[in-house]
Amino acid sequence: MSKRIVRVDHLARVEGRGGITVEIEQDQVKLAQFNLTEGPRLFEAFLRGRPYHEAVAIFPRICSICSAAHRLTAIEATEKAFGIEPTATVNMVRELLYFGDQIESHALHVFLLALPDFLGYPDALQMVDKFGVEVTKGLMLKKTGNEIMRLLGSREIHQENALVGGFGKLPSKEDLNYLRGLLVESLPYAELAVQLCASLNIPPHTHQPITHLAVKPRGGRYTVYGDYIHSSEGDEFPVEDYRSHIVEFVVPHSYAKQSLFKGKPYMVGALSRLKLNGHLLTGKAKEHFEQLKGTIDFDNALYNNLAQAIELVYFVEESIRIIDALMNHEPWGDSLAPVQPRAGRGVSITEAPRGLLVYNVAYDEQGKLVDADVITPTAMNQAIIERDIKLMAEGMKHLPDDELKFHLELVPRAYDPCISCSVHLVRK
Amino acid sequence: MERRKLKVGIWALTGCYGCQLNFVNLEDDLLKIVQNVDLEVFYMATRANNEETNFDVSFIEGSVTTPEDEEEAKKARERSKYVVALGNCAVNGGVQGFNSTQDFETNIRTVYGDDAHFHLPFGLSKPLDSVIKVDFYLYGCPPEKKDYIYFLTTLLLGTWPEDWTIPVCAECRLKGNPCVIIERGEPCVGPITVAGCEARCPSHNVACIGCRGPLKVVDNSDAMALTFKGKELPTDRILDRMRLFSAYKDLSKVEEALRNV
Amino acid sequence: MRYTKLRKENFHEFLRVLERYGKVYAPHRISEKFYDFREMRDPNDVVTEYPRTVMPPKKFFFEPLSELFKVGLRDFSYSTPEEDIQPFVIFGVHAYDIKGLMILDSVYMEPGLEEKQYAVRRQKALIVGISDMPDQYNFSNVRNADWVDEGFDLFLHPIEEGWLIRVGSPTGHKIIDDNSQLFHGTTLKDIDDFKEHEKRRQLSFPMCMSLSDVRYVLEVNWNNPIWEEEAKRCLGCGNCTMTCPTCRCYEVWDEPDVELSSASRFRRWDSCQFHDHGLVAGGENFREHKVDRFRHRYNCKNSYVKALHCDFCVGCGRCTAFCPAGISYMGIITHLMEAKVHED
Amino acid sequence: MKTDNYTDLYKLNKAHVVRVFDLTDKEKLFVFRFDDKDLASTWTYKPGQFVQIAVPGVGESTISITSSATRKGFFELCIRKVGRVTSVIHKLRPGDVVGIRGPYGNGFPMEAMEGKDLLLIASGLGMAPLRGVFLYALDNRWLYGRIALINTARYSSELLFREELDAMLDMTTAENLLIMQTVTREPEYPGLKGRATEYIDQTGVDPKNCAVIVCGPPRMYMDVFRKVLQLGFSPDHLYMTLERRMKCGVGKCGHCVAGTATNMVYMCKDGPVFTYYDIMSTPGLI
Ligand SMILES: Cc1cc2nc3c(=O)[nH]c(=O)nc-3n(C[C@H](O)[C@H](O)[C@H](O)COP(=O)(O)OP(=O)(O)OC[C@H]3O[C@@H](n4cnc5c(N)ncnc54)[C@H](O)[C@@H]3O)c2cc1C
Ligand code: SF4
Ligand code: SF4
Ligand code: SF4
Repeated sequence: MSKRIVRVDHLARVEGRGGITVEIEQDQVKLAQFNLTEGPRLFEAFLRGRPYHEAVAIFPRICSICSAAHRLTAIEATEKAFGIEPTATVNMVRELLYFGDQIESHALHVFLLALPDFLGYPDALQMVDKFGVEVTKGLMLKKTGNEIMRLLGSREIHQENALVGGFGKLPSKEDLNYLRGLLVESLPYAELAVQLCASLNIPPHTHQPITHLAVKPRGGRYTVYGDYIHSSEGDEFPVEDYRSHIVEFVVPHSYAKQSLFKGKPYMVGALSRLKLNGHLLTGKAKEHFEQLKGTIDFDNALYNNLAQAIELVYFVEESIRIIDALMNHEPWGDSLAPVQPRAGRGVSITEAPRGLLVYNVAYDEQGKLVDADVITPTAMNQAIIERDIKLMAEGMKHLPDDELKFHLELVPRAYDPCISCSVHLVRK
Repeated sequence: MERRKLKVGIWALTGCYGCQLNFVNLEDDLLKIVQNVDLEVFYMATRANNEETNFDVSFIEGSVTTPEDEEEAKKARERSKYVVALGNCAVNGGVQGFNSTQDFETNIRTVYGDDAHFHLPFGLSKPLDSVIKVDFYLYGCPPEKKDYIYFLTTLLLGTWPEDWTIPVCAECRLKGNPCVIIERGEPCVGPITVAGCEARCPSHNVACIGCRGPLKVVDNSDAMALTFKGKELPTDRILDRMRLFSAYKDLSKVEEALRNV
Repeated sequence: MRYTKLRKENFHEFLRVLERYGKVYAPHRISEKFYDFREMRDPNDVVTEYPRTVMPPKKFFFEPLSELFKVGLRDFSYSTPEEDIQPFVIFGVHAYDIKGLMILDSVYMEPGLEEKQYAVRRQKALIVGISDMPDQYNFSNVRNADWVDEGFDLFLHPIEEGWLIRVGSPTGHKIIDDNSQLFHGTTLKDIDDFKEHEKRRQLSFPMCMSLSDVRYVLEVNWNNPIWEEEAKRCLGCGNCTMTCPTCRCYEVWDEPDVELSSASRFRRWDSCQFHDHGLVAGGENFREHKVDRFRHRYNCKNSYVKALHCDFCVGCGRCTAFCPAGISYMGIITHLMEAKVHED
Repeated sequence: MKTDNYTDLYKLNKAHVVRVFDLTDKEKLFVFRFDDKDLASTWTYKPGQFVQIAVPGVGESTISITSSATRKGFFELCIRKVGRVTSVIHKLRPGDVVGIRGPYGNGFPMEAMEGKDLLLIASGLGMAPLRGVFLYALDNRWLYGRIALINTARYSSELLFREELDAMLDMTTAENLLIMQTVTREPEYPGLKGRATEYIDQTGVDPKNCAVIVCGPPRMYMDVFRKVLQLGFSPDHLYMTLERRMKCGVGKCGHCVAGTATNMVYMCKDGPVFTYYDIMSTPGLI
């Protein structure tokens, strides 16, 4: 029997450019590749020599959907390098901004990028006729996330207001009140996301044990910040030690660096967070999680969408709580702490919408960037995505090309990849 | 006058996808504008892409960084009446254009180490109009949401958008902000940057970093450099600052002005 | 003219009283070095001593950005933004800015060509002036704009006990009469305080020279090298014109709504320092080079307001104080006054 | 407070296209009528005045009125397709609607020219305002002496109103008129060739008692002045129109301001018609 090659040249409804190649020979899946064809941009290199404030402004250009996550992580790493302690107000506003990013990104992914697959549409806009309510509510939820980023960060994408030391300007109370209103209105939409995702028919073929990694949240709350990383296999290590646990290497068959944990592919993202930190959820999100826990297969990445939906409920509710806390937390104090650059290195790992985001930055005494290492969630997930593509191909190889392609696409999309985001990316 | 739907393509070269995402961010307006627009190509949002059509307008995001980028740009050009450089990467080559001012091989090694043996046909990020003819520019990193609507509605009315030709400072004043150059001596590039963002950053007490790119109709970067020099910013910092979003811009005028002080 | 006195302790009460006549806008400190007219929320935030606001009071009448009208694209219905502009009060306007408004009036309310948008706002506004202490950039004295006899409802001058108020309009009289509990008769001591203050103020102006021949000086110096030299430093950013109390250029453009059901015409302040200001169809530009635009402003600002027999420039000093490049307007004029046209 | 005592300067009056004529590749003649009957019958203007014509959502352009108010009920605009607004106007068909403001500008002082000969010199699009003068003078034929019109363009295909003027040739003797049409860049053209200045001495007007009106690109003006002054025409009655970008037409927006400190003019309000003396005392005007 001859070799059958199935190729998806341009993976749709993901951020960035990538494709899938599967080779089937004698009914055996010989090769499963996740090809990333984005051009190299080399942020870590060309930003060397730039002053810290420009570096933290340019790094987020790595990725648009998680630009706030990038910016806030770069800022935290820089502040660690300089030994800056932001005020409590600043920390609260930052977390709210970060949650805005989570809400926007998850809503976008669940409603516009992933859902059409399961409902049999090429895109969300074409769903409007039959699923108008879902689409408009999804957009509304997404807008809520965007409005948080706009009012706190200055805009929906690339938030120039978030600075090392704090913010150029803190939001006004009117802004916060307005956001609270939006959030309250959006909560039912987030719950609708849970309902929708829970009712989807998820193919079982990609079930295979998964090692999950997530940040161990700071302060015992389900949040995006933390000082330790823990795994579903019971490991725990401080963020500064990531290098000795996560090994990155260049693979000859791929355009991007891959990374392994203890020599194995691993997963990061919403599903991993739920697996590891789900017990910290509160309120309605907790209820939903308790209720659905039994049905979630943590060893099948396609459940990631459901995990994102549950997180949506949490992030919306928690954002309301942060706003209430901010309103009662007076006086707010200065928006910006004085920044005194010094030579040093800082590492921050946070939970971006798609999972662990590593920033490791070093500066000289004038505050110029001398070294940087950025690892994004998609780069981390790349190895496991390829593993799962292979599994899916195995399970669905009996299907004709078109249908097989459709199923293959489900896999990377479930991980919500952010291809332009995979910083260490290079052409062969 | 009768009106017909516009055939639109949204293409992506090398960038962060933010320009396209901001199109999706139109949210309520997105549903309205698609009444008059057929999105024939939009990989970020749909699986149903029809590259084999004649486009009224193609928005192209991203810088030209790989040979595939160049091919894609040419393909879109051939099939489109108007081509729009969408966002700073396409307009000016993007922040990644900064590689052009440094040694690319070294940068590659910095990121990938020595174990990577790859061959780079060309890896420098160039503006779109360096490889194809561009009819319009939508500035910004990312462009403003209202720019998309203005652009599409003017085309639908049978005309075309007016270009932005005023600097960020103008909008900074319209907003009633204090000036960060005067007050804090910070290197705000508002005076030489294309307006349209309503002076977003100075409105947040942050110096403009020039994400909408340098003004095209008039180049006052030499005067800007003199002002920065007066604020005791060293020459290399001045040049770097101006290259942040437009590394491809010819700064010889600036260098000359600085030499003569 | 009627004079009356407002005691220090009644000052906040006075501001509160003004609120009865409309929303009050007053000078506020908006950053370390900048002041601007902002809506008054708390009288404690209002400043009475400030060199100049970044935005001149023209912004209340000729708005920085506004919608002129809307037209239905199907039925051609024409509508302007609701004409329910409520009366408002601008507190704390300096004399040169009052003069600036009168100059704007001469253009925007030119008999027979009154612009409704401007005139309506002008009618609704109550102006309370306040005496300023000049700083190094203020040369309103040489522009005859350091003192006004009209163009305000009330005008406050600091005296030891508080404020001596000049009453400049029927509305001004009414405010005094309706709130007589707040005001007191002036004493001879008050008058002396007032005179003393004005004397001190006059002595503080950094400049004393006549500018009556400045128009000719500018013309005969058309080719003076200083234009090129200074234009080189100019950023073309438009700050000088945007902050000028008498600059009034605007740009308009049409924008359809997203559903193409109507279109609005917007306008925003424009500046002769922008490249496209002198552009006409076909790409010809009447002020192609920066130096053309740079020199034009000096000529335009020093040209003559026929209706008021004064210059367009009132000497507020904003264009110098708010120039990021640090170009000095009066510096250039002084230089030209002394320059020789024939370089030997 | 009463606020209705001010009229809205920017209000668009609805007018519709009655007919469209193709004049050249780039220029079309549009006949418009106001929808409001009263306005249509009372609206009047002087030769040399202009209107602001708006296509809502697209923008507004400044266009000289090329008809004469001696004929009521309609007005004509000759429009060259150059940009955003004029391109859309060129797509208009009878029945389509535009917004009109005006008339604006000082216009030509037709009364001051009464009893004189008229020498009208048009180059290119300058024929648009000049046609208004010409038609006005013809309709008030008894007020003026000999009327000479020189219409020039680079190529014969660019001569505006060429056919209309040709059709008038048979009445020129009876009406004491002269119509010359000359082209500058088309050697094969069977008619007159060369610049307008070469024909001024053949027009038969009386230099001692003649008003001269020139409309065209400003760079031709100085040449014409030199020539007519040399031929003994009086500088007291030399007129021309000027062009600047205009956003309001009513002396507010400042785009058309030109001149120096001693003499700043608004082209829209103080012009677009200027005299020889205006030009001499206002550097930068042309
Ligand atoms: C007093 C006067 C009379 C005119 N008479 C005629 C005429 O009879 N026929 C004719 O075809 N043209 C005439 N013009 C020129 C005409 O106004 C411009 O060609 C036209 O405005 C270009 O508009 P556009 O939007 O198509 O071009 P664009 O180049 O796209 O112009 C963009 C904008 O610039 C402005 N603009 C550009 N050029 C000019 C200009 N020269 N004057 C005013 N505004 C301008 C317009 O407001 C327009 O909205 C006249 C101009 C003036 C000042
Ligand atoms: S802050 Fe920047 S943009 Fe604003 S006026 Fe100053 S220089 Fe211009
Ligand atoms: S102020 Fe400058 S950096 Fe900020 S959004 Fe505008 S152009 Fe971009
Ligand atoms: S020109 Fe300068 S000094 Fe004169 S009124 Fe305007 S801003 Fe003030």
